[in-house]
Amino acid sequence: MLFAPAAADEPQSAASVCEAQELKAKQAKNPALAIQIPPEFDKAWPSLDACRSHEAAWDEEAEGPKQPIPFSHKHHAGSFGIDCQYCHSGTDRSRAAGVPSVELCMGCHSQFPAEYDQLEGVQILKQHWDEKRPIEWVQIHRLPEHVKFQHQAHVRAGFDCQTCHGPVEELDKLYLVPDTRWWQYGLPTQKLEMGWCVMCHRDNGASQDCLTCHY
Amino acid sequence: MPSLQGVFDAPGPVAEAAKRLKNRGFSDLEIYAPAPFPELDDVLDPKPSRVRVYTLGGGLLGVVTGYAMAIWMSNDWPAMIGGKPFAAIPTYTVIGFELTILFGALATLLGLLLVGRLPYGSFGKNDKGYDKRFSSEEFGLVVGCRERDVAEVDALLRAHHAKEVNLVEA
Amino acid sequence: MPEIDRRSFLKLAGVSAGAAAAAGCSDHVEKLIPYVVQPEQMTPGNPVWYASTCRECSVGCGVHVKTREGRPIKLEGNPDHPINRGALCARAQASVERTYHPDRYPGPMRRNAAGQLAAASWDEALAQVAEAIRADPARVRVLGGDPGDTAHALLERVAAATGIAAPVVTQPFAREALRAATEQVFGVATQPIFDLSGADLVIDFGSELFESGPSPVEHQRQWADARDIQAHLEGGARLVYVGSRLSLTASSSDEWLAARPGSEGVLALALARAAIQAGAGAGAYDGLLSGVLAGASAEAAAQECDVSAETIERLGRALAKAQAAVALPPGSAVSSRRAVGSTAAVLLLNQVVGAVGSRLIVPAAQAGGARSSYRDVLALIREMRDEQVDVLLIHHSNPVYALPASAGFRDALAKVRLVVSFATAKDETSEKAHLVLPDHAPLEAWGDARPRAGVRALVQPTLRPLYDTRAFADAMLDLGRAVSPAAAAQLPAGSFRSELEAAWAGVDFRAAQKAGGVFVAPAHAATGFSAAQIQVAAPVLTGEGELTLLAFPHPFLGDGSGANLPLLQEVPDPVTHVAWDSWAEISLATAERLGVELGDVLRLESSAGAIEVAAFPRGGIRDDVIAVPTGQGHSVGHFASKAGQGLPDVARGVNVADVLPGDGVDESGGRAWLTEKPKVTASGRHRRLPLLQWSDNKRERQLGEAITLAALSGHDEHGAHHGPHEIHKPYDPAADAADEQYERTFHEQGENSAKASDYRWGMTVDLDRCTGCSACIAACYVENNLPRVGEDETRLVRQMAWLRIDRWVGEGEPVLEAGRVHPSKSRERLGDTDIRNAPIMCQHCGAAPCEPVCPVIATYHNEEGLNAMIYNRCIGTRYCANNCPYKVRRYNYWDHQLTKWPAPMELGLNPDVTVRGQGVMEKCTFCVQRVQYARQQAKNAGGKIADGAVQTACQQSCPSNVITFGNLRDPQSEASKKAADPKRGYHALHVLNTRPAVTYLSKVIRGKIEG
Amino acid sequence: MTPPPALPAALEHPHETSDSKINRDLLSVMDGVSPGYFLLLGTTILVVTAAALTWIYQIYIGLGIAGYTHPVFWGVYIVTFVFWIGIAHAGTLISAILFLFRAKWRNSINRSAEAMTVMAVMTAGMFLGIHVGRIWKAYFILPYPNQRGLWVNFRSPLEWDTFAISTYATTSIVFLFIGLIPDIAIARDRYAGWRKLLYTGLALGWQGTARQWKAHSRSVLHLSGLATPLVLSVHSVVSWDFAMSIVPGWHATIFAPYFVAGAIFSGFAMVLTVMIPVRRVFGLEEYITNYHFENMARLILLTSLIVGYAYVTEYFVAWYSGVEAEQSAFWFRAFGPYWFSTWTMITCNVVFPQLFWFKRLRTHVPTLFVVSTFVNIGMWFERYVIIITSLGREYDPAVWGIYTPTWAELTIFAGSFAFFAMLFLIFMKLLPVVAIYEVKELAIHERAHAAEGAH
Repeated sequence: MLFAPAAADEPQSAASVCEAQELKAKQAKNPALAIQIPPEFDKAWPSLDACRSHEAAWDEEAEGPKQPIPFSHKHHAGSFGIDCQYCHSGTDRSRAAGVPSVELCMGCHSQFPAEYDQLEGVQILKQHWDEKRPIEWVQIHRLPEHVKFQHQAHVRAGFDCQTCHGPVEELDKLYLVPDTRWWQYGLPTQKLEMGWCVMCHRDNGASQDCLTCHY
Repeated sequence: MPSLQGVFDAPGPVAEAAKRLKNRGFSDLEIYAPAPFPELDDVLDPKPSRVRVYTLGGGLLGVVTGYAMAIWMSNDWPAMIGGKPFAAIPTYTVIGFELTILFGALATLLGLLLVGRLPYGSFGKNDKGYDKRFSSEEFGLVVGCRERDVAEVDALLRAHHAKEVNLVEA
Repeated sequence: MPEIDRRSFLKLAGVSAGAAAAAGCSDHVEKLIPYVVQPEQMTPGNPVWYASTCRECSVGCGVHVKTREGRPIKLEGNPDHPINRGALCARAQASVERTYHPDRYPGPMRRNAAGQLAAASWDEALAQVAEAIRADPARVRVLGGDPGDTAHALLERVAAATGIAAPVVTQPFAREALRAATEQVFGVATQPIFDLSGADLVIDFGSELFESGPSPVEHQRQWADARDIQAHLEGGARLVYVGSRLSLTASSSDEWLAARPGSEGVLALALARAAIQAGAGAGAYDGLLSGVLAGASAEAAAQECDVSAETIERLGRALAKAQAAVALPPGSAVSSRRAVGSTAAVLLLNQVVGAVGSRLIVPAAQAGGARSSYRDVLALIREMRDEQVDVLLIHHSNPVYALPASAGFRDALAKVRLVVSFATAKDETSEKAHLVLPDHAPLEAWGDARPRAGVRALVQPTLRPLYDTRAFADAMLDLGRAVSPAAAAQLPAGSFRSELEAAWAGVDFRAAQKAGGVFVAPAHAATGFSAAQIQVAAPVLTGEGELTLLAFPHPFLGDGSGANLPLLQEVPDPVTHVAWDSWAEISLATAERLGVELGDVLRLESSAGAIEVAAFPRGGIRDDVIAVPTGQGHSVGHFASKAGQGLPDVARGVNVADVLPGDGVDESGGRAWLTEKPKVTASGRHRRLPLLQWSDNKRERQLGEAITLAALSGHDEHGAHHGPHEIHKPYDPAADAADEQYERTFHEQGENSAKASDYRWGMTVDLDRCTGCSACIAACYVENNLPRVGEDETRLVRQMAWLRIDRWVGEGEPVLEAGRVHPSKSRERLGDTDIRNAPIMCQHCGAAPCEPVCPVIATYHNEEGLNAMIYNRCIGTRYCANNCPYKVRRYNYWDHQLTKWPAPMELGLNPDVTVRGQGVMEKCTFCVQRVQYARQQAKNAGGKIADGAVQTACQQSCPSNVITFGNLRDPQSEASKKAADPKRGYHALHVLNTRPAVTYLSKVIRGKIEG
Repeated sequence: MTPPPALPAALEHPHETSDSKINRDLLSVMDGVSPGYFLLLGTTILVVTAAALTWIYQIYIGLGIAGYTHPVFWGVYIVTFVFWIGIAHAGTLISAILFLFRAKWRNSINRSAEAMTVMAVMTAGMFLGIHVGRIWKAYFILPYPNQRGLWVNFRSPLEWDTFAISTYATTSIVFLFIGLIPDIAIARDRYAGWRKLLYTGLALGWQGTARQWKAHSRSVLHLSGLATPLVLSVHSVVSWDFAMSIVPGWHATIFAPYFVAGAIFSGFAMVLTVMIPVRRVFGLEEYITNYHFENMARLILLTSLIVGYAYVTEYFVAWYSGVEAEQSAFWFRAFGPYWFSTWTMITCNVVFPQLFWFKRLRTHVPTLFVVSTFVNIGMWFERYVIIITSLGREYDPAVWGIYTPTWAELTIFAGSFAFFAMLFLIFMKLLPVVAIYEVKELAIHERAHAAEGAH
């Protein structure tokens, strides 16, 4: 039932900003809901979806490997719409996309209000920064060594990152989004398989010379 | 309906007996032989065996497949090989030839099975009139006939030097 | 290497996805480890270059260090450097291996009770040394090589501050005689500079111009330019070589005088006399004829040197006629106990022919810097033996190995109470030390040097130290400070780095970092000339054998410092093609006399000791000489000894110094090498040498062509027949069968036709410029991650070299010799210099025999004329290799990437080149990774690949610009122009109609020098 | 030709026993295993195991354990491969070509010959796998549709090989099986237990009705028609593995006929080498008579002459061509470090078979056995000579070299013989080693003639 009179006498209270955000959300749905938020938790940041993304990024059930930090692409690239190349800066001028340095993360996070540190992910990040210790991300989009992929060529040709990496901006926890767009002689090709690359090259009139990728 | 089994020593008499019976209008005949004998081949079924059709068909299919495959595959992803043409017919002849033989041989086997009605009956749990002697060195002629013809057939078989005549089915 | 080190390394480096070290397509989880702080100038995936200086030998070439993700992976010559002008030698190419060497010490080590080296902390280690020094500084000595300019100065300051004796410097090949002779003749104690540019007659009295000479890379380039056939139709500079064996330099000479070793001085004087008589110096030196040259008649010299008087007269006239002659002094191999005299004689000859001031520059004496005198080293050994030394600090040298055993250093060392070594990686000396305070690897450290007047070179670190090491100078500073507050007070406050910058205060340091140093033209400072003190005498040889022992410097291993670098062991000696082992060169006659064949073990005995080494009979050596290279015979080191083959403490080859007398010093106290006539006997045993060339008989096949000067200039039609011009096929894209096909097919299909591809990559190889120095081979190894397969595999001729150099003696003859299991007999002859060095790499044939035989299209011809080899498609039928007439394809019989790169060597791999796995074929790709990189850069800039934008590794490193790579479809490209040479251009084995993309330019035979 | 000897008297009175003597004699080979047999089988299995382990180790550690060196990229593995392919030719030749020539004397040996064909092809096929560097990727050689969109190179002799060998294997198996069906039926009617089950399945319900026999003999005829050109093609293709290259000593137009002749040569020799002991052990003298052996000997003599002629031609062409590379290559063959292989080849293949000019010798079984064995040795060395010596002396003298086989190669080489023997031993106990129905065909004809003669 919508109204819970019992709840009225003992208001639910929050133990963290994130819980506070959740309660606020509930209350927004259900104004009758009595909530009690200690002032130290009554903050605008981290926002509700920041909290939720943070939660989802370490969701055990969700597909994909557990990363050292509950980092959510959905939150950063999606809701905040940060350009991919802001963090992965090498893409347009290098073979490798490049993974942002801890310094780059801190560039923004050092400026955010203190209560952000309630998020475990941010705490881990700052530990790394303080100890000058690199973050060991688990690689998801991996090509064998005998494939020489050129990020710059594809980015400069105007392909979206999503073409190969999938709808990253919608994912809290990243994984290799399956894609069997390309079919070869009635055989499905898995993402990052050779046939998958080749068919795209064919469709776009790109080189089919083996030496383009294998040397 | 009854059928009689005549046991013979040599292919010749069997052939003659079978011819006679056939002329008399007996159609339900079966000859058993321990080895292939030309004289027995055309007694019951004068038409040339159809196995050759299978062989020919297989062969033709093979040669076409061979050339077509080689040419299409070489052009599907054209890679320059030592400056040779993509449709290098002389070299693809080998492929065409080998597939001719391969398909031909398999088709022949298929032909044997179909034309020879193999696998036959209940895998040789002695069917009507078959006797292991026929896989030794004796010949058999099994005739299916009406009751009243039994005597006649029996006589006829014996007349053609059947060592013995048995009623294998009453 | 310990995990912690790797981490700390990764912290700074950070690996990009799929770093070359990661094996094939393994499923294990790959970590992406970004920087904590990313250097602003670097982008993962793109190379970063640092200008620095090579410290492998004393020449000091400038290098550009290519780093990827913070790891140096390749050295390339610094084009703006006055010495090497962009080229490098094999040793420099290999030096990157020092950084990732498995023998490196992870940190300070101290010998424990059990006698084993165990890890220690810097503080306790330094404290221990300081304690020992404090006890009695007078009984402390420092022995070492040249640590670099500022470092040495600092070292001397520390010595002074702590009251320990001035450091003793030891350098096996220090050219002390040359310094002394220069002082005698020109009155300046310095190392003169020889400049061959513009020379027209060069006489090398055994300096080994192109291998171990004063400045091999520089001189190769200058020589090649001075005789470039395009520029000098008359043939340009001629080279006369004086020496007893057909060395690399001799192989490139126009005339070879096989003089008796040690007689160079006499010959030089005789030549000087003949030259003066022929009018050299226009009477200025007639005085000498009655003076020092009085007795130097051609006849007398002919007796002494075993060179005909006629030749001496002829060359004398030639010298007089020459516009720009120059003579180079004897090198270490022929420096006898009378080295100063003969060197002085050669300097005098230079004076007579007017080379001084232009081609022979005598700069002002430099202050500071490390000076070495072998005599001082002997004195130190005596002190040690007499137990006057308690503490011995050893740096930048390996005296236990490098000094003759009979000098007694090893035993004397045992009498020193505390031996401290600053070695980076373990060697014979550091294994004897009580304490090891490891120095940085050269690529990790700061430093500087004054290799010669006018060149002040800077050494920059290119990666954060892999291990817990400390720069030698810093360690010495810390030591000095630890000894006493008083000492500390006299020492600079900062670190070595700050000292360095202070020392460079005068100049724009940032600019110097970019340029690799500060360079000015050297000024000639010699005022006078005096022949008064020149004392030429026959060498004093000990020992009662008939053969004179010629201990010549190994072109790659040098004094042995290169022996632990697998690459330098792997690249075969350019003359004998022996790798991973020692050999003893004897003449065919001597071999017959001793009854030995190739590989039969000889025993060399002298008062000093004995060695056993496999014989290498050849025609190109005097009958009275036995030649053994230096540098081998290490008993310590993963590659230097046989430890890497699972035979710890087993020496690889022999150390020729073991039979040399310990007291071999010349007049100036420098180390003499030509000192012994050992007893040579056949031991009766045989060992199969790791030998990489079967025959030097070309059998008249079109592999290394030559054309006479006359035929070239069209004078001599007869000679023309020997020239290859009638077999020449000038390049024509239509001559490329593949191109025809592409046009036919793709044109019909309306797809991107061959015309659409603007490139047809090709190469020209100018045999007339090639000296065979093998720098290209080394560069190829480093660039393309070629495994160093080691001795056993080399013995089975399973080396993986994509580029080899065939060495031919003349045209050869198609003899139907009954083949022997031995490689066929040497065809060299004394005085014969028609040697053709033909670098053979994949010819990228237009009608490639290897392509049609591959069942899986693992190798094919692409639109740009490259013969592609796709490793991951190969199933290893090896038919392509059988069908390759040039035999340039190599097969991975093992999983080399697992076995041949002991940690941390895999960190030095080039991430742009796939590391081939077990069972696949591989070959030269024309450095396609560089083509693709250039293509991407061009694309980004919105243009086409410019001519010269792609330099293959071999081309880049070549000291004499033998190789030109470029787009043959562009008639204006360098490569096209050179390939169009109507008379010299030819295709190897053209009769097979493989239509190669590589065009060779025949060697020009200039003939003997006319008087 | 001497007429076939009269058939043994016993056959003229088949009713004295419940079963015909032919059946009893020929089936008796299959039942009862002596300790000797087990000993033999055990030995072969041991050797095969050793070879298999070596192969596994080689796959794990790499081909480096073989003796390859820089110019010589093919070694004993390919030599042995070609050797077995050669052996594989006798079977089809005897059954197919002689069948077409109506050479009835073949009837008693063609079964074992066909069996040998199948086994030899199986053995040879394995060597392709042993030889390649990445057997785990060897399937790349098949033109199967794959997601990569890659196909194979139909211009490559090795690809032709793939097709030729697989076709040959399949066809020979079909040929063997069709021939076996009636005999399996015979066995089916005479055995109980697991054999009964097995044969019942394999006989496909064969009863020898007229219709079946008709189809059967037609199939055999047509298969013979197909197999005959196949035999010739297969070894031609194998020879092109070499002839299509530009290696001096390989690039010769004579190779196809030369190899085919050599194959028939070695094939017949192998049949003799195997059948002589088999006949002895199982007392089949009545069915496999000296008359058969003599005819084989005649063919061996003929092919030996052809092969000898080919050797001469090769040397002549090399000399006459004036191509220096060819000349030195052939000189090296005869007088280089591999002289022994060349002279072994010539002695065994050309000299010894000349003994067969004398009837006394070609009917003398021990001589036959010894000579045929030598021919096998000689033919192996022929391939050794062609492959190793040619590669050892190619165009660039700087990279000439010497190849010596290693323990690994020799183990696997021995294993191949053990494997062949093992298969044959098992075959003998499982299926009729002589074509029973064909022997009967002859016997009954004889009897018929005899009967007519009596009238």
